[in-house]
Amino acid sequence: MKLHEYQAKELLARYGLPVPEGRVAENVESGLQAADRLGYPVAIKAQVHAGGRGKAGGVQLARDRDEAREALASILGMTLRTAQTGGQGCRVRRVLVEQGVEICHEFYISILPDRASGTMMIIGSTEGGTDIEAVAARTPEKISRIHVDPFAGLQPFHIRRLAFELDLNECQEKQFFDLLRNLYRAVTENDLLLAEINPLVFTAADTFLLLDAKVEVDSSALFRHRDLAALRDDTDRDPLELEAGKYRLNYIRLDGNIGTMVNGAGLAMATMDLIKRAGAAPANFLDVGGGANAVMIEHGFRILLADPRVKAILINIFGGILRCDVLARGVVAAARATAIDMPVVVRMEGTNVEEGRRILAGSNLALVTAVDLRDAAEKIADIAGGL
Amino acid sequence: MKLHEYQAKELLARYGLPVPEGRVAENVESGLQAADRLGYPVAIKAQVHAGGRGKAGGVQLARDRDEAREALASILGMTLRTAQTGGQGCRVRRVLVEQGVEICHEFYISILPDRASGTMMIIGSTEGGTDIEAVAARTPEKISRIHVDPFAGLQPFHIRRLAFELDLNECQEKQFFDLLRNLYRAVTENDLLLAEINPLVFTAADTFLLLDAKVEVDSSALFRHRDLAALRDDTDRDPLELEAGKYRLNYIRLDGNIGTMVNGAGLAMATMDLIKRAGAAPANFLDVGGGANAVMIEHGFRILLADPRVKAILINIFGGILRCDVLARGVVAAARATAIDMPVVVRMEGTNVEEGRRILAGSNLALVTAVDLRDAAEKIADIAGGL
Amino acid sequence: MSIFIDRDTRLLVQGITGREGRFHADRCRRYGTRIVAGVTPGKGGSEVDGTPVFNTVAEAVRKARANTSMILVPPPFAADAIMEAADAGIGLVVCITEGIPLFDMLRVRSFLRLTGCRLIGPNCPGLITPGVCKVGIMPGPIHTPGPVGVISRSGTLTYEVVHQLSRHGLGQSTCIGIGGDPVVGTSFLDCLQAFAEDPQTRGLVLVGEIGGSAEEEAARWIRDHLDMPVVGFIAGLTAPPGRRMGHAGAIVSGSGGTAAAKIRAMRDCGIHVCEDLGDFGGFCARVFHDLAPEIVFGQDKASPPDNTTADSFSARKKS
Amino acid sequence: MSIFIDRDTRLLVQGITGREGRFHADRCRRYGTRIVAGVTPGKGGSEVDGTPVFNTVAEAVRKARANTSMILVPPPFAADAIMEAADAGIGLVVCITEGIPLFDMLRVRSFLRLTGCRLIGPNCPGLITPGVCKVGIMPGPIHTPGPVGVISRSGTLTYEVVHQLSRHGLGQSTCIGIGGDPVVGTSFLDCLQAFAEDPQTRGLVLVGEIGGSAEEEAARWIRDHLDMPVVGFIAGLTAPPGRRMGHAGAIVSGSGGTAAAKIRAMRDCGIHVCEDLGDFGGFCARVFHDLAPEIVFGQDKASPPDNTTADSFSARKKS
Repeated sequence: MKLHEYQAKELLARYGLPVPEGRVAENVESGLQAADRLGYPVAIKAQVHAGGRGKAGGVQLARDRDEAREALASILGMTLRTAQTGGQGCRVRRVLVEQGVEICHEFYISILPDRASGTMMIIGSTEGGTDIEAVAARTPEKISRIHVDPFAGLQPFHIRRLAFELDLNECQEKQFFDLLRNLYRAVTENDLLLAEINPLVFTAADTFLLLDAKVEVDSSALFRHRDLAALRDDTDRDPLELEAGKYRLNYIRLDGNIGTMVNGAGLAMATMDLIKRAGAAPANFLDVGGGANAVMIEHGFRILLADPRVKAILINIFGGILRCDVLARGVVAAARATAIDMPVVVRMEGTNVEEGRRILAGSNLALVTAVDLRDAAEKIADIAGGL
Repeated sequence: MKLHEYQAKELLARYGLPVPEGRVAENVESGLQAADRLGYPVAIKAQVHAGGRGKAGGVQLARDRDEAREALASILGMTLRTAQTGGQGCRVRRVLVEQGVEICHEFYISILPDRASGTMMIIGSTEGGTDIEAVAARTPEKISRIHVDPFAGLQPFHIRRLAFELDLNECQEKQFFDLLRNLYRAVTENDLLLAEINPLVFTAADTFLLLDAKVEVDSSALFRHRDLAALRDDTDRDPLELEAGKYRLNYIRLDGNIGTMVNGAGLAMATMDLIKRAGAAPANFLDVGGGANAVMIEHGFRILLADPRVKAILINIFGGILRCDVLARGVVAAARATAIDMPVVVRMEGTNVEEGRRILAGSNLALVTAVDLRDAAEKIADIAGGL
Repeated sequence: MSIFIDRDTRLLVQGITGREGRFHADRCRRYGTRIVAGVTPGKGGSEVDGTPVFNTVAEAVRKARANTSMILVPPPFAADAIMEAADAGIGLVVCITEGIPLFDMLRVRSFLRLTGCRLIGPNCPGLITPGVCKVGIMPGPIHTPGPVGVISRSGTLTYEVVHQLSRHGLGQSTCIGIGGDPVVGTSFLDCLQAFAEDPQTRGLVLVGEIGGSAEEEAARWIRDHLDMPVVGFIAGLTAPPGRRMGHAGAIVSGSGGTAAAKIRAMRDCGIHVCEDLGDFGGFCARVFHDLAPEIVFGQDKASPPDNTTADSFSARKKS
Repeated sequence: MSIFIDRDTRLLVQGITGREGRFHADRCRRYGTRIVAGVTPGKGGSEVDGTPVFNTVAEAVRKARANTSMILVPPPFAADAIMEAADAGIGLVVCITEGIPLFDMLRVRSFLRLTGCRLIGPNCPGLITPGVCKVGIMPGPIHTPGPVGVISRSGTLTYEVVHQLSRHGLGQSTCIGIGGDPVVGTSFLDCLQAFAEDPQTRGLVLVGEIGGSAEEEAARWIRDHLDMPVVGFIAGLTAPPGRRMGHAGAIVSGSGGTAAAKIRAMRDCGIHVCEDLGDFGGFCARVFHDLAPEIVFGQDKASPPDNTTADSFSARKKS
């Protein structure tokens, strides 16, 4: 779960990390009041869950009240389109108004769990304020990576090594020790999958300041962070994906017209691949879970049907623990309840499969039964060809 | 470094651990005032660095003011002799006056680093309030040992396991989780070599209480615990051992009459053994350090000569880094400065040993040079035989 | 022979008094697995379907000599349960639980490195040695004993693959689902090394998916060390980049972790990659027949591949 | 041959700019050890006696290809220094520093278990392969190359023992002081296992002292696994119980850790225990002559045992 910049900074400030003074505003008037109180110049920054704001005009500097009003008016309500928002973009409802800062140097610092090595990774660079992936590709020697064992925790030698690699002077190094310790603590105590400070600036006042902060929380760990769970902002998310989430269904919208419903993520992906391979295009990824039941199937149907692009449906269920006859009754009930008006190919396999197929066949619904995956792919391809 | 009970309880209370209300007193009047304020009954407990106080009369219960006065008068100023104090005993200068408690059950809990396994060990028993080593010998099944990796730290399963092994009820278990977590934190954050709660009582008021607490701090770690370093109380220690400590000499008084001075602890022990084997008795262990120099040698001489039982001295130095000629000059200078009036056997070996022997021989002092260890042992035996 | 579990497996189920725990313990028991104990704190002294329940794993190890544990407890308690098992001397822990916080798993992994315990999972279906022992939640009847080892990151996709193998007369030595989380206890590589030592296993099936680089590493190891035919499959050719596809580990980031890259790496290392899941069993039968004919049921056998249909599977289930 | 250090040792000295660090680095260099780098944070870019100084161990490893580190930094910084070396890929760390807090060492030990690094010490004289490489603070000239391995918990007591060995014509393969602290990185047992694999080592000397049970464990291992003569010595027969004898680990507690118990355990396991330190060299010469005569200088050799006296040692030093 991503936090907004202002939420991230509030969180990090609680760990003693230095952030610029700032206030959140949802309209021009309150934004101007905030700017007046902070004193000019100010930075006005769109609060959306997407990187690349700056290039898209979502961050503006204002030297005085007039410029601030202009910036606020242009950013608030704008639809921001960046590489990360997708085509539809996302509307700016909130800005962060921050005190301007005189910058001496911009660094890059991030802490994140490194899945491959099972350690915490700290990434640092003297090339702050820019696209760090570009720096890594162009001048890899300018990226420092420190691995920290999660049990051992951050040791002085880790910090010292990074400080030397960033070529910090003595005054900077002393502050850097506390800064990195606090940031590491914030990450580990809050289950952050990412805390990225870009740029971390060293100001004319000889202090470090977290000018921008990108923070992502592990959704699986929200049960122990009620304060963070309360910060969830779903306004930018796809409504169907949100709806699916309510029923613990994994649903992702794609661009095709064949709706799919599968139990298990791996099999769901493989089913999408199968549809593509047969010459059709999947409209979505929908995993109803390895232990899917009739109720989940019904919720799945409703989500699929709510997408107007879906013209046909492929259901692929490998009944393991769940018996196929039970499943078949669920499919029939759900199909009736949702009044499906398009072709549905059902492939089921596993325990009691014959009984299941009998139930589907006797349902008087327009359900097409496939005997195996190859058969299912051929049938869905036939249907897609006729759409 | 051992803490007094009252110091230990103050430390542990800072970690949220429940200790009885109490006050320290150094005379009968202030002790009575404390008892009056706490309300009767009270416990009056001698504050000395020695276990076994109870059996020796150092802990008394007083039901009213008269009993309290009597107890205070008898304990304050008494010389307590327990198995741990040695023959000379130690004088009680301070008592802890504590509120009386109605006890339902007495447990034993201690946390200490286990050197062999390199883990933190938690020991628990339902047989609190007694000599735990006797319990371990008689009924080992009543002792629970939990090993905690110092990196992993205390996990819920550790506490759960101990709670089940102590057969705690639900009400106790809930409190026990916090209690053990806090005690563990106190141990690790303060470099405690031992935190022993015996007894940990469960009271009639349904709460745990640390009735006694024995705490030992790692002397090597005092540099990072200034508050604990300030608690050092050396009044009970041997004055010569204290004096030696000032010069970073390892000195331990024994019962014989042959003073020894050796560089290195292992060689010092082996030299004591050698004296014993030759039929004499060492008066002390004195390790002047692997890198001994002339100044250390002089301090060592002064300590040895301050013990009136010492009738002869054996110096055994293996000059490694330090050259023997330099050492010999140091011995001669120190012998002159301290006006030694007893036989001194010097055995030195290592770099420039011939030059060193020449210096000793030419000193006109009554120094007996030994060519090797066997020779040294024989010479000291001869001397001891003539004493 | 087999890897990790066999006739000597003495299974403990942590969370046996829960709905899922009890259900799957029963399924494993019926498959033939020796379930010697359950653990639920506070329920010690009771029984579940005849299996004694203890308060702690230490007690279950001491009194019931459990050597393997299957964990079905809710995510907030799963990491502690794994560490408890490892600490108590359990040699193999299979954690089914999905949704364990990543940091918990990092700590668990460091903890396990301090012990001699192997973890399979979390977020996995477990593992099965057909006809001998099942420690997991997979449907038992789709499996048949034989010479093919199966390693997979998925659940139902593995069932699909195994089902097709069985239908084509390709029995399995051991089938392992290593789990779909980004941090798992046992990697493809660990399984490969174990299979390489197993005399029963003469062919391997590797089922991967997008995300991470475990498949690439496995492929390189196979090229350098393994002397048996390997068939690979990768799910997620059509997965859009940057989205998490169900499994927490299934995400394509930047140019890394794509299905196409994995397939290329596998082919470069001599692995026979099947791209059509509908024909997976047939593909395997052809590869193994050409390279290691002893793996596939011969013509002279009573039960030629295509007779073992879904119907006969269903019938076998009922009998 | 030898154990742990040899001609390929590329030594880094952590704390080389300190008084002790510089002195001992120089002594090691003069003995023939290749000192390739020093590390002192903030002094990177300078030189000490011709050796380049770096800010971090990682840099010293990268630029000077150090593979072994000797640590002489004050106790508050020693644990961090050890972990830094291990983290940077150093294979062998020798920590001379005395007075490291016990909890620091517990953490260091867990840290090392997560890496492939071996620690010798702390609070130890280091180790030496006579004539080849010295990583420690022992006086070099008392050592002579030969077939006897020496393992000890002490400093000067080891010098005494080695000196007597050399005087009796018993040269050493490698001499290790494992350190006098209660928690050390490398145990007697670890050293024994290494010596058992070393073709040069044909006899062993084990120098123990009161406290702990490391000697007893070592003795049992020797009984069960080692096929060469072993001479033992234990210091502290006259040590009073409950007092710490200099070394933090040298304390007799309860009935455990006494010298008498250790001597008994060693004898029970077939170790030849010498009780008279004054005759240690002679004792060894007799034992090794009877059991493994190839270890002791024969009569036909140019240099019969009793010619190698303290004087000739002294003369050798000067030359």
